[in-house]
Amino acid sequence: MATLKLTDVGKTYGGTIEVLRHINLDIKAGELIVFVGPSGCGKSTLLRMIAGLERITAGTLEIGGQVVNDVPPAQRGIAMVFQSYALYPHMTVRDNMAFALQIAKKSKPEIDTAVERAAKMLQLTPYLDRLPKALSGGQRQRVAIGRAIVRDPSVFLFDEPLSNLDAALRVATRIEIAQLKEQMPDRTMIYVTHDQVEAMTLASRIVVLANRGIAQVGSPLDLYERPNSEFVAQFIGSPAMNLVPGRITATGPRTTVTLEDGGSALSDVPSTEADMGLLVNVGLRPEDCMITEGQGVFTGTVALTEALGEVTLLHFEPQGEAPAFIAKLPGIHRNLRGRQVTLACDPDKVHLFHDGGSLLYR
Amino acid sequence: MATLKLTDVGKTYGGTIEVLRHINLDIKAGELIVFVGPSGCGKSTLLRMIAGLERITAGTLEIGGQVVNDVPPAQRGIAMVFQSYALYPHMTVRDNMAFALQIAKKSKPEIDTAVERAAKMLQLTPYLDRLPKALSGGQRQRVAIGRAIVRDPSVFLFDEPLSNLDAALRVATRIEIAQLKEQMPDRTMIYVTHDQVEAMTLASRIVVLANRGIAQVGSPLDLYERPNSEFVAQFIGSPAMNLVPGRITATGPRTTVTLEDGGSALSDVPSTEADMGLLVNVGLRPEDCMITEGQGVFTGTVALTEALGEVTLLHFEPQGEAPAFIAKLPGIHRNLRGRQVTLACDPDKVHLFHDGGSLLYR
Amino acid sequence: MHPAVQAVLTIVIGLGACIGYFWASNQLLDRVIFPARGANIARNIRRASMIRPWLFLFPAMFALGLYLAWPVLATLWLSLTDRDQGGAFVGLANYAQMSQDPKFWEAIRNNLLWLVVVPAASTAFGLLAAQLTDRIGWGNIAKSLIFMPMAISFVGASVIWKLVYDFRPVGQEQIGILNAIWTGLGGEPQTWLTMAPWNSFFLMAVLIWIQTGFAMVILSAALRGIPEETVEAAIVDGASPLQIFFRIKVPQIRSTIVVVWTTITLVVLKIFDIVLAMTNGQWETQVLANYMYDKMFRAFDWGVGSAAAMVIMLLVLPILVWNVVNVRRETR
Amino acid sequence: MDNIAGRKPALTWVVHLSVVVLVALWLLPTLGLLVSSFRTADQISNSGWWSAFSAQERQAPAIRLEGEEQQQGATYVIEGTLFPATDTTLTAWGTSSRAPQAYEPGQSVDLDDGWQLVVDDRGLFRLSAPQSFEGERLPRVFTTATTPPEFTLQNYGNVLSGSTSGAGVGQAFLNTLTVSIPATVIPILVAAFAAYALAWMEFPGRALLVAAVVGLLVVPLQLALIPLLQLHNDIGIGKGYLGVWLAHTGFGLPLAIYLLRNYMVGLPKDIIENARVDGATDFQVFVKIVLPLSFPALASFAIFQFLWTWNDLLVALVFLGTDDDRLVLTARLVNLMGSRGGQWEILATSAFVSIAVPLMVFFAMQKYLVRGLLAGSVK
Amino acid sequence: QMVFTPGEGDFNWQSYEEFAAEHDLSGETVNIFGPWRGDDQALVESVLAYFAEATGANVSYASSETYEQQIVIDAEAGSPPNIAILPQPGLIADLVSKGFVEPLGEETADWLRENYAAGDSWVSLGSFPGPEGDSQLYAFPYKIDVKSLVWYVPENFEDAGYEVPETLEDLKTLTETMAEEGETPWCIGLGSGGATGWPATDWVEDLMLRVQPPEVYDQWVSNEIAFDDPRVIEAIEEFGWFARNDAFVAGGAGAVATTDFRESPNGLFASPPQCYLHHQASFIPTFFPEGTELGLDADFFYMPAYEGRDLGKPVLGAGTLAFITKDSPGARAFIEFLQTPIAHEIWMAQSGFLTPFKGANADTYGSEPLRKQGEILLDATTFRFDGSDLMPGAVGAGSFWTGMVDYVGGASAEDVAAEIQRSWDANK
Ligand SMILES: Nc1ncnc2c1ncn2[C@@H]1O[C@H](COP(=O)(O)OP(=O)(O)OP(=O)(O)O)[C@@H](O)[C@H]1O
Ligand SMILES: Nc1ncnc2c1ncn2[C@@H]1O[C@H](COP(=O)(O)OP(=O)(O)OP(=O)(O)O)[C@@H](O)[C@H]1O
Ligand SMILES: [Mg+2]
Ligand SMILES: [Mg+2]
Repeated sequence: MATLKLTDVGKTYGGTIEVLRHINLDIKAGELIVFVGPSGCGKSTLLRMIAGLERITAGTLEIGGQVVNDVPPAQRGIAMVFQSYALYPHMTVRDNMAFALQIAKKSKPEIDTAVERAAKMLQLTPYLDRLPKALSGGQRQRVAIGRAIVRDPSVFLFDEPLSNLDAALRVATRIEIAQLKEQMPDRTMIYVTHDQVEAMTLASRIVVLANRGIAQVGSPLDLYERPNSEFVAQFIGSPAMNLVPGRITATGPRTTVTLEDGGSALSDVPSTEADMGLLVNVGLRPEDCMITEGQGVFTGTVALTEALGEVTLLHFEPQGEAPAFIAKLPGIHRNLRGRQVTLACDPDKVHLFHDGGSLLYR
Repeated sequence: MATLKLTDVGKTYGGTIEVLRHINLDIKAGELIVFVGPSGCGKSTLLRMIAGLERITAGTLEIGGQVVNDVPPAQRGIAMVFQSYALYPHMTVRDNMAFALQIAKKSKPEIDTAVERAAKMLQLTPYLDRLPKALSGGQRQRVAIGRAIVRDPSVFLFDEPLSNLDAALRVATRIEIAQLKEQMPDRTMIYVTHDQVEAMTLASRIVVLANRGIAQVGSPLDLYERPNSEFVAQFIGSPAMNLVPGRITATGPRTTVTLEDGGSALSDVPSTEADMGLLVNVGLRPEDCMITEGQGVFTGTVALTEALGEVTLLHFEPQGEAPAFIAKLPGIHRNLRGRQVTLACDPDKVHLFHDGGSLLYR
Repeated sequence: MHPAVQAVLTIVIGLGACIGYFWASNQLLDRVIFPARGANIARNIRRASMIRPWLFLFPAMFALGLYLAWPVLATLWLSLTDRDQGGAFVGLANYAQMSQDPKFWEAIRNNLLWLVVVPAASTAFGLLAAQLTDRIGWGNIAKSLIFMPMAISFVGASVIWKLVYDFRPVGQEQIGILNAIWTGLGGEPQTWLTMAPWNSFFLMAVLIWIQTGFAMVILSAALRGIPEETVEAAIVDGASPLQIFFRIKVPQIRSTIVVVWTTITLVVLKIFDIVLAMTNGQWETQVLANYMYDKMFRAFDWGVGSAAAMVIMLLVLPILVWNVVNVRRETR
Repeated sequence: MDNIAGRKPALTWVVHLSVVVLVALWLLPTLGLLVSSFRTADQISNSGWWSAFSAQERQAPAIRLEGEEQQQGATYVIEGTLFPATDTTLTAWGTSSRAPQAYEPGQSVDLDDGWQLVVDDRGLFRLSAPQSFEGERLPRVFTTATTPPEFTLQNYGNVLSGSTSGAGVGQAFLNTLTVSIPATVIPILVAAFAAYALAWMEFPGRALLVAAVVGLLVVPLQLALIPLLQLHNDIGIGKGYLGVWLAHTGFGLPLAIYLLRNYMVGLPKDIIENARVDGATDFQVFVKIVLPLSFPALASFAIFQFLWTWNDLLVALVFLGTDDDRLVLTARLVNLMGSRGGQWEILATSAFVSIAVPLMVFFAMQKYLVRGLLAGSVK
Repeated sequence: QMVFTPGEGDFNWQSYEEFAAEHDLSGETVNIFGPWRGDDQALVESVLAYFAEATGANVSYASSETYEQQIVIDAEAGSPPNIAILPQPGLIADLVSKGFVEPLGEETADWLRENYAAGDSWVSLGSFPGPEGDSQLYAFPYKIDVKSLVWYVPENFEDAGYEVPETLEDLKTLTETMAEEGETPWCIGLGSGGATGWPATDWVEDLMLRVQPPEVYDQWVSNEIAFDDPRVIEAIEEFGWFARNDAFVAGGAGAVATTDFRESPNGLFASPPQCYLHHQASFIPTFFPEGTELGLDADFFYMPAYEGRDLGKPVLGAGTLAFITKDSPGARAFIEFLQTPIAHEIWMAQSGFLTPFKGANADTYGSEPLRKQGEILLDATTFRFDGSDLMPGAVGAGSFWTGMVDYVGGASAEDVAAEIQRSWDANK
């Protein structure tokens, strides 16, 4: 039921180290917001400020319409799930989940009902009387989530909750979280991760943090399809989007860019006369490339192929200063190594960037 | 130049816990062998036996044609790269790399040359005088590799060398290892991993370990395309291959299987009359499925979709006891949730398994 | 009242009072003075959390202040006054007088020797014991036995070692094992505790004997903390066990070695019982703490005794500074 | 590690051997005392404790003959044995300090005044004379004899229930417990709160306080005795248990705070923050989370403090007083040794009586000790 | 537990009854702090039992290993016992000068003068300058040890044909004879843990009384003549004649400093004997082997004086003095109790107790040797208290001890004496 509103929020450590500034964000009730960004960009810090574990040094944070800058964590109606689970190691699963309610002096039957319900929801009932150390990683993670659920908060905060799990468990737990969200459509969730897949699959909106501020906010597919900067473009998607420098040689509803190595790319991005001759970077996602016999966007020698079964990665020899170009082709491609290959791309999947960042959508 | 030959090698801990048995393997000089297998199957143990860090309790190990069961590690001409890097934290990068040579009482100039050369090969030259803790994960990994290179061994052993790195670094370092291998074509490498992608991209041959023995040995694509058991089939590829039970209803160069839920699958796997009526599992890789309007192999209700950008995962509601079915479709598919979908598959990508394992290729 | 009942009762009351304080004072703060409700909730909570650390610290600070800091200050004051002159302030006269006393310099010399030898030897033996016992099946038993002297009081230890160093004149059967071995090897029986300057080392042996267990326990924990892989890497690199120990293991637990060293140093600075019981500082074995005791309770010279105490406190200054630096770094 | 291929087994033997030597070296002094506590005073002062296990031949101090006189015809006879208790074999004997080995066993010797003496190899003697021994000084016999190993529990009997100690040891035991238990628990409690504040609460001057604690670690407690006893007398506590507890608390606090703070700093921050999010106050966080999690450190400090209060003599004497009914065990045992210092057998035995409880505590709690120390100092 | 039933034996029960009639301290507690522990504690408590019985007071006796420090701490901190009993007059003087001790009054001094043999010397022993500087009686001597004794084994003497010497000249000749015969004459052990060295001070003091008149002894003890005065050095070297000659002492001179004084008499009883003579105070039989019967298996003779110097029969002694550290009727009554014969006789009748109290019945001495020692005490022409106990603590319980250790270790008497004098100067 809780909306969150961050207005010009900033964080400065020890008076000098500015970690975040001018963060403005409106979160509607029931959203699942994912924070992503490079390591050290302040994701955890922001989350912890929302939780009340870090003092907000600038701006205001409202939860449910009330400024909570000075409200202690317990009174903010939030629950947090830590990367390390932070289970109380000396308490059983049941006690771990009941702790917050006991502190709040809830009655015994009330506590029991809440715990049982959460345990059932997370399939933890058989483990209620175990100590955390007797649980597997995934189970522990579920306990941590259960502990949050029991408190019935209006906002859930997750800080990289899956990063300690191994690949298979991560997939399974991720799906559980998605289902959980569905069971509680009116609860707001904020989720920090640096895992692409998690961000893409879970988020109703993704907040990309970079360089002390917000780089872009949008739905996963928005960010994937319409990144508003080279940074976001390269950050979302794996392997990262290839950038090839070029110059605009034809404008209109579609834009033609002539590339440095002679190839040319046609993009659905519209442009105006004024853009003519502009130096731009052409962004091509590896998975959007196809081998073509005719004219293509990019031509290079394959330095290495990596066959992943369903897809094959082609690594091209870097040319001069340019970063390596990678293409991801469906299926299995043998014997491409050392061969010269030309790649083409759908015009509606060709991105254009100007000046190290801003997208050329108008 | 070293070949390795394992003859009936086995490992028993403490006289009772048998971890490996009857391992027979011939490794040619210059091969890059990858060991994969579920956690705890003995991959590390086998590697460590080759290194000499673990006593061989049965069978013989030959390196370069010589039985080395009782030769101490340092005299086997091997070098090992550990999962945790195992850098000496109190030594600079240079000293870390020089250590083995110093122990071997090599002359100072000789050591310097070797270190410089390795550092250059791995682009570590600027960091030679740093301590490991001042390096990033990827750089540390390179130092660990450099330390192996400096010793100029004939066999390199890698134990999950990339598992401590984050996703982006993992990709980069993986490629470096691949290139390294190319620079030293006559060195044998053995590589343990549980990462699919690494195994598929690096290996000249993959050894799948399971159940105390070798489940299958073969090139990556062999294993992907022709797994000889359900185990290998499900182990290679992610998400794992879907298995659907059915009964053979038509034999010949192509086999038709009628599935339990009524659908039927056509497979390029040949069969004989004798197979008629056999209960088999039909294996379908998620990435080989396509949505079809007509008759398909599998029909189900989509429980959840996960849009990963380039592909979308469809999770189907499990039916009865059967495990969940997953399909991976290229591109972005919205609004499939809750809909009933029928999937089809190329006959040459339909695998048939009988009796919990053996493949029906004859 | 039966003494046992009395004992139990006193124990219960003592503990109850202690727990009661913490509970009641926190209740008071949270419920009465700055209740976490009402309009001023945020302000109240912030204020309460500014006061609470001092609530937690108060009993400890009070006890430390009263039982240690205040006596130290009083001693500092005593060291600057003369009781025979009715407590008149005499400046550094006591220090001057002390510096005239050759026994004081002997104590300083010995103390410095102790400060070098005991921590070094205890740490070295502890390291050796830790390394060796970690590698054998009955290591834990061995560890327990080596640690055992920690449980023995200094007085008990002195008794034990007096028996070891016991001396009988030539011709009598030796009952001290050291002399028994020595004469068995063909030597003349020796009065170990009077052989300056070696006797100091015989006293140090007692403390080393006690402290090695402590060093061993901690260092063995540290050794176990060394990543096994670095050792294996060294094996693959061809290093011999000795090379592994000195070039791979020891450098990696350097910080623990420093901690052990420091802790033992603190013990050495206070060492008094052993010297008192075994030689009372005679035969050139005087140490500062015993010198202080001597001056205070035997010679009734409070001025010089206090001055000696101050010198002991002074010797710990480097360790103090090191700790401040450490905590600062830690909290940043 | 033991699995390394090609490792020389000789090396393992060297390790085992070195540990044996090391343990022997460390055990030997205590063992000497232990063995001595089972020997008589004479044995201790006449032969090394290591020879207690083997029969040994030596010249024993003179033994004066004694026994009931019997008249056999004209001769008066005293018969008896020189070694009533032990299975001793005599190899030579004499009656003069100048010639202690003059005679063979069984040899009959003429003494002055017509006295005759025979001593056989079991130490049986027969002294005969033509006149009564009444009022005469009987001769001494010097023996050279082989005595088998002999042990006694007499010393323990003396120490635990001797005439001068009597029920006192039991009472002293109780007194010591009354001193040690609160003197162990109170500082832990006080220190735990302080350590929590120093580790997890933000306030100005924290680093300095920690440093001060370290500085106080080194205060020689002798210099605090008089000012504190004076204080106790002034505020009316006087000498008593309260005083000892407070004194032990004061003296034990620095180490307790230092150890516990080091441990608590290492507790996972997340857990504590999570408890805060769950709505726990600092007091609740401390009591419900930090205290249970610090158990190993608490236990290891408890061992130290217990050993220290148990073994302490000085503080108890000064703050509890020397009254008989309040004497602690150490004081009681020290008193047993008598005004002019003791004899080895009492010394050894009482040392062992006082060591027994600490050793038991130590072996019982060793596990925690190691864990607590580990966490406290290795980071 | 009264060991002797009132009314039985040679005891002066009348004094007990009278004392009991005069005092009623029911309900009062008298704290007594003394140096006796172990077996001695049982003995002193047996005496205290009569006091308690007579007065109805609750008597609590305490002692401790570190009683000297303990009494200082208690006095300083303001919680002293009612009565303290200490063997160190020097320490008492310190306490008196700081005002911690109550004067006993002229009456008591007179009583001592009258009833103790050589009464004046006892009064002066117990008198100290108070905080105001005026000297008066503060401490009551009770339980005396005689130190001028030489212990030997009579039968060993008989076996070897030696005679008990009558003069110091004879004793030296005997020593030389023994050495010539290949025997070791003396057992000397100075070891005493932290107090190592003190037996040597007894030697030096005893010899001092035999080479110089008692006045010189007094001047020495009060430092009116310097410690390194030639007369003092002579006494030290006199001791050196015995102790620094390898042929004269068991184990050689090097063993002297480290042999424990408690173990050194064992040499007398060894087989063959390791020595024939042992100079030590009257308490030493405690440390003789178990079962040793005094008078039969071991005996003592008076440490003789030089015939040539004509200084009479000086006796060196030591003892404990009782004083009031916290005044109360009980404390006063206790001092009065010490003035009754029964307070002496009870202990005399057991062991280890000598008294110069003429009113105590010498027949009650528990053994012949005790009686003989009592006689030496009563017959003394000169009695002097152990000098090291009279010197300031830093000297008498410090540099004098260590100096003697250094001396037997080979340092010259001049150097040692000068060093001791320096420490004395430093403590003025
Ligand atoms: N107490 C602190 N004092 C000073 N700087 C700090 C403090 N805590 C964090 N920082 C800095 O703030 C920045 C943001 O940290 P934060 O933990 O929020 O990053 P993150 O985005 O969560 O990174 P990761 O993905 O690695 O978890 C980092 O550069 C970090 O160094
Ligand atoms: N010292 C040992 N004693 C007994 N069993 C052991 C020992 N070391 C390993 N094992 C067992 O041997 C099996 C194989 O271990 P190994 O480390 O080789 O597995 P792995 O395949 O490398 O697993 P992972 O992928 O988790 O690294 C495991 O089941 C493990 O429990
Ligand atoms: Mg983070
Ligand atoms: Mg492994």
